[in-house]
Amino acid sequence: MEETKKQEQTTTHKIGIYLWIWGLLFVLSFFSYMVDWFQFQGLLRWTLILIFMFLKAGLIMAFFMHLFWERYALVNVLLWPMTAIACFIFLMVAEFQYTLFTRLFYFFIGG
Amino acid sequence: MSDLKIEGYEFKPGYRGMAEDTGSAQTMFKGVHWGKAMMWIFLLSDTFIFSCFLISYMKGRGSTPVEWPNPSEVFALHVGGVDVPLLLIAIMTFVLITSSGTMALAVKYGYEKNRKMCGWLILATAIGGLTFVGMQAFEWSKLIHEGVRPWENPFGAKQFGSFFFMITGFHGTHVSIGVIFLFIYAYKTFAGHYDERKRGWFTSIKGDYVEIEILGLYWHFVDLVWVFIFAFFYLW
Amino acid sequence: MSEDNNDKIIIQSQSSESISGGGSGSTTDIDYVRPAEVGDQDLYHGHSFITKWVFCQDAKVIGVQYFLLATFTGIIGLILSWLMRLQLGFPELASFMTAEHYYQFVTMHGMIMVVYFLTALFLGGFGNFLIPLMVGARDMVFPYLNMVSFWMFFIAVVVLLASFFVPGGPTGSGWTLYPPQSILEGTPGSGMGILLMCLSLILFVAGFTMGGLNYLITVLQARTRGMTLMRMPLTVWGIFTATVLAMLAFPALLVGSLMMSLDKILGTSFFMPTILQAGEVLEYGGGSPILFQHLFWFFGHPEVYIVALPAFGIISDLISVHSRKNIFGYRMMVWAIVVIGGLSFFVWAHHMYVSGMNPWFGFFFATTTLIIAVPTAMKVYNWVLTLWRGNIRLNTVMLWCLGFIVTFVNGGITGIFLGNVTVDVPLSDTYFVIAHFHMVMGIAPLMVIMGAVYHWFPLVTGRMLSEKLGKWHFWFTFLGAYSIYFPMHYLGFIGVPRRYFEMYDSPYVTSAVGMNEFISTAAFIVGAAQFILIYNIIKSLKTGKPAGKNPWQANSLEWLTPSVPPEHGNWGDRLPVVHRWPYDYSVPGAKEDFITQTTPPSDVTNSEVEKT
Amino acid sequence: MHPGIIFFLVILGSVLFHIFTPWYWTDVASNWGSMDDTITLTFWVGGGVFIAVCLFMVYCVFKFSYKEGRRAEYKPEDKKLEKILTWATTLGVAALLAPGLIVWNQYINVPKNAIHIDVMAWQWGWQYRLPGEDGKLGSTKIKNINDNNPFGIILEDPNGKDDILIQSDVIHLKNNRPVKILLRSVDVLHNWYVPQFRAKMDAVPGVVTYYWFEPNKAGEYEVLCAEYCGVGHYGMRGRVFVKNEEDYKNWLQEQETFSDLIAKQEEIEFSKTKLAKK
Ligand code: HEA
Ligand code: HEA
Ligand code: CUA
Ligand SMILES: [Cu+2]
Repeated sequence: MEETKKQEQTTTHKIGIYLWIWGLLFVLSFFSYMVDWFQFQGLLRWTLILIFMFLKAGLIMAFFMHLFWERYALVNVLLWPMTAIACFIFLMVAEFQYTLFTRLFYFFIGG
Repeated sequence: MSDLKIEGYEFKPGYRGMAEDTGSAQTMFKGVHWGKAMMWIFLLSDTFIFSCFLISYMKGRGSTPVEWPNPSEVFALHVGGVDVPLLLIAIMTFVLITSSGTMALAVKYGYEKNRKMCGWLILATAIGGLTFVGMQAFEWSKLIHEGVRPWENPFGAKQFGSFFFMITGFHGTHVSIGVIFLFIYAYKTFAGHYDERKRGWFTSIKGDYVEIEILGLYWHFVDLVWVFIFAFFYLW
Repeated sequence: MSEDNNDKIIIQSQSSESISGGGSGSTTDIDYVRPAEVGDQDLYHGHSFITKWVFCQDAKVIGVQYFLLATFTGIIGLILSWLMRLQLGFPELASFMTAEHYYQFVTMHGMIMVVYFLTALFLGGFGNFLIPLMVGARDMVFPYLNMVSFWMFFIAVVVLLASFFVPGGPTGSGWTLYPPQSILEGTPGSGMGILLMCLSLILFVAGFTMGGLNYLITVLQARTRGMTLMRMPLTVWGIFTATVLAMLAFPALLVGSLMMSLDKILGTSFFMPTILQAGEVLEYGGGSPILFQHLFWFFGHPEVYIVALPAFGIISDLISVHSRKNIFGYRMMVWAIVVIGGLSFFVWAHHMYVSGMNPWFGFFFATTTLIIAVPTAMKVYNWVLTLWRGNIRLNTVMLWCLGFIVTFVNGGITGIFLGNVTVDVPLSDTYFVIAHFHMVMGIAPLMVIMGAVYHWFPLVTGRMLSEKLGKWHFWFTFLGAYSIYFPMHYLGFIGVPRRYFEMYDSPYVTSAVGMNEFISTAAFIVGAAQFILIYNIIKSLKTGKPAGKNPWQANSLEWLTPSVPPEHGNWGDRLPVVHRWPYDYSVPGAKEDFITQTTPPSDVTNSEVEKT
Repeated sequence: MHPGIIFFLVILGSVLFHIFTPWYWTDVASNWGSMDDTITLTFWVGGGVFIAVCLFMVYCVFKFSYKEGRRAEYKPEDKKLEKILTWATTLGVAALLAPGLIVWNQYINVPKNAIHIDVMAWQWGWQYRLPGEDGKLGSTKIKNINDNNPFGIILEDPNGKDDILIQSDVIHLKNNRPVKILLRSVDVLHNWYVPQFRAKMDAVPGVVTYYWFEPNKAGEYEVLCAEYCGVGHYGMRGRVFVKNEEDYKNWLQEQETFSDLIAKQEEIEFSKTKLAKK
């Protein structure tokens, strides 16, 4: 497996970019911690949590895992299957609400 | 990566490039090492594992009529007379991110064939991972001490303990495996296996610094999963 | 181990000047193929018996190992089905069998057949043997991992079979393993049995992941020069897509098995609500059995396509070769495989229409399920349209293909019954479902396996199988299996539930006794007929007609290796270069009725058809 | 014999079997005749396609079997034909799906006047509870179930006092009156299924599931458990009697209510303590 030989010169990036991302991750983690610290509740909490979560995940994947520099073919292969997960999540939300409903609404109490 | 060259093949950017890569012979991910492609696909599969765990957790938590304990209180640390919510978790998060950063740098120096720098950074990553596992062990024992078990939970819904131990346990296993490999790779780096292209012990494939990037992918993935666990388990 | 690496294969740097197919000399512009992007693979060659045949890293040997072990488990599954049929058809003769036994047999039969027989055989067996050959690679990309994959499978099978000998016996919870029943007292094997089953599945998934990574990366990153994705044989497409499904679906099974083991061992309550057993309230509480069903079917539905897609792929190649005609609508076939694979992640709850899930899901899943029928239908049409105006050799392989079409269409149509949510309500959990999936999964892919065995046996061993025995084998199996399962649908219409040890005095099914006897008799005959194949294989290994090179006049690369059967490293000292798709049969104006994939365009001077 | 003939006979045999089979549906005894209609429709469309595809295959086998020297046609694809086939199939599928979804919509929406029945399943048997005069079922809890309170009714709930308890696997239904079957299970999955009514649904521990139907033929029917529930699964039967208004009332009168049960038990308890004192 000597396939990378031909491309060896290319694979490094300036150190600055790693340090930047590193710093950003710290800041974002700090922010998401603050969400709990200030006890935001309800919709605000969820939006903030999700925003920070996706930003962090995106930064890690894009820069630390170099996805930002990869060919689109790889990126797409990795991201499209997530639709199945999204569908699963979406349906399971509906499902837990329904389960909770039957546990509270009918004559039968609890689980 | 961005500025690859393959003899006789012209790289095009964006979706047009994707169409051409896909339609071309030999490799679909142009310039991507076999091992690296494998690690990506494996991580995709692993993502599905963690997603199933987290989805089950969501379903379990959402459908129980019993009250779910407030993680902010359960995981608080008693420091200097006050309860600081989620303190330990916050520190763990920072430790893991730090180790992710050192790993990213290790990969960079690996490609620059800077053996010393690369080795030390891998070692630093390993130590970060070890610290994380240690803190997790502390957190587990604290919860167990408070009476939380996989099968019961004094603060409310039973499933709290079950999901907590299972998901963090599974993640912790990933971290531990990563730490073991980090130590091995640190050794191999210092011993110069990648510079000399020495063959692997079992696989008998010639060593190459790309292996560090592959391990790096795994390590960043572990960090990535923690981002989701942190959001869904501790902040929800 | 690393010392043992002697690079027998000379790595030739292949530059753009010295390309064009195996030294035919005349290199003109139209034959140009881009130079290699990837250096030649450096292989580990075994020396001792152990490294050559036991812990072997050659994908072809691993493929044969998978094939043999999967066949072995398949035969166990077959014997279990005999025992079940004995009970159902002739309960007087099966007095040794208790209900516990029966349910254990059903469970093990289902699980073995689906996972350890079909999945392992198609992906592990045919996948390993054919992928590197068909895409023109020297081997799988990670041979060591590949070897470990087989031995993980081996351990998984050992653990599975061990459960027959533990106290309480193997699990009798049905192959769907639904909790709470699977881990509670009232089910046979709810102690060690179910735990070993979960463990075995986890091992299988781990082992499969190693193999699956190999198949995927080999197809994606290690094709030979000129082999674009759209020039791959459909066999590779089928196996490839099935592997993608497996990589993404098995995680759900893994998680489900793990959580269920924890429920059993540690007493967690993931799937366990408050439960009253024998008058006592158990420690469990708050969990949701339906969650397991979602996890299981999120795996389970893709799983049925995991066994169907390789069959689709292989059958396309067999039909094309033996009707001497290109596969009709190749591009449509590829897209259909991919679309079926993608959609199969959005239909899982059609197994749960009457499970008590959120009733609104019925609309969503009925719609997605029926949408899947459209690409599948396209595949069926294309198979018969390939026969249309072909030049059909009615040999054994073709017979299996025809048998496949009949049984698959039959089973697919009954799938449409079940997929349409309202129709499923009366039919769910009856013998109609049993008939549906045996037709479409038990029989149709089995026909493909048999066809594939007759087709590729010469490649593996260098000898032909006996045609005469093959035809007997076919007619017994096809007619017998059809007469097992076609009538069985009607048991379902009456309303006979599945997983019934005995119907005894039910007022409305007494007329079914005769049918059950008939079905059982047919099952015994069909099962016994499989020994014709085994006899045929053993006999032909010794005395079969030598096959020579390319006995079927096929185009695809696996037949074009320098030596048949191919050696380790497959291609001698030079990798093949591909110039066309594998379906150039009966090209007008060409000398012969087939043009192999490695034939450069300059060699086909006469042909009127544009080069693909 | 030419293989094509045998394949033809197989198709012919399938059709003949379908026409002359003695094994077919029991007569439907509920409002779900519409399910039979959808099945029949699917049979026509699906069966038609099956026959068409297979006969076409048989034709090809006869017409195009191998002849030395003959060349097959070379035609990699035919866009137009493929398009026609795709749309025709889509249309066929849509035609099957639409009625299915309409009936499903009826199936999950229960009419207002339906009588609620609590069907409680356990390994391996059934028992039933009907609401009393107030038309409401009292709340229950698994943990309350014991010999004195076989349904686990919560004593404080006033709705539960007049509930009618049927501790037997025989239930009577009123003809031409919709019933909403509310299923629950105390241990594992079960499924209350009467083939003649067509409808079914799993009973799942931890939740309540439901379905409805309207029996429309008086008579006696067998209940089967249609979800695997352990070794006793095949023996988990019950009986349903569909009765006219009057017979149903008489039967209902004879049944015990929850307060009757409590009273009876108190009496026993009372006499026991009296005996003990003596
Ligand atoms: C190889 C395996 C395989 C395959 C390919 C399929 C294919 C299909 N299956 Fe099947 N199925 C199983 C294996 C398989 N199934 C198993 C194992 C079970 C039971 C598991 C258990 O409970 O134990 C099951 C159960 C099952 C159920 C659940 C039943 C129940 O438990 O109540 C359903 C319901 O929707 C279903 C539907 C379908 C459909 C719609 C297809 C479609 O993909 C079929 C598409 C094919 C065609 C339609 C034929 C060709 C088309 C034409 C000729 C065109 C014209 C057609 C029309 C216009 C209608 N299947
Ligand atoms: C691929 C899958 C597969 C296959 C091949 C079979 C084959 C057979 N099955 Fe199987 N069956 C299942 C999958 C399969 N089954 C599943 C998933 C279930 C559900 C389990 C559950 O409910 O939990 C089930 C359940 C099931 C039942 C229902 C039990 C019940 O609900 O009470 C019955 C009853 O008749 C039955 C009968 C048979 C018979 C008679 C055969 C065969 O005998 C048919 C004829 C045999 C052959 C055509 C030959 C097979 C050959 C080999 C296996 C190996 C030889 C190979 C080589 C030499 C290369 N099966
Ligand atoms: Cu109760 Cu099956
Ligand atoms: Cu399915």
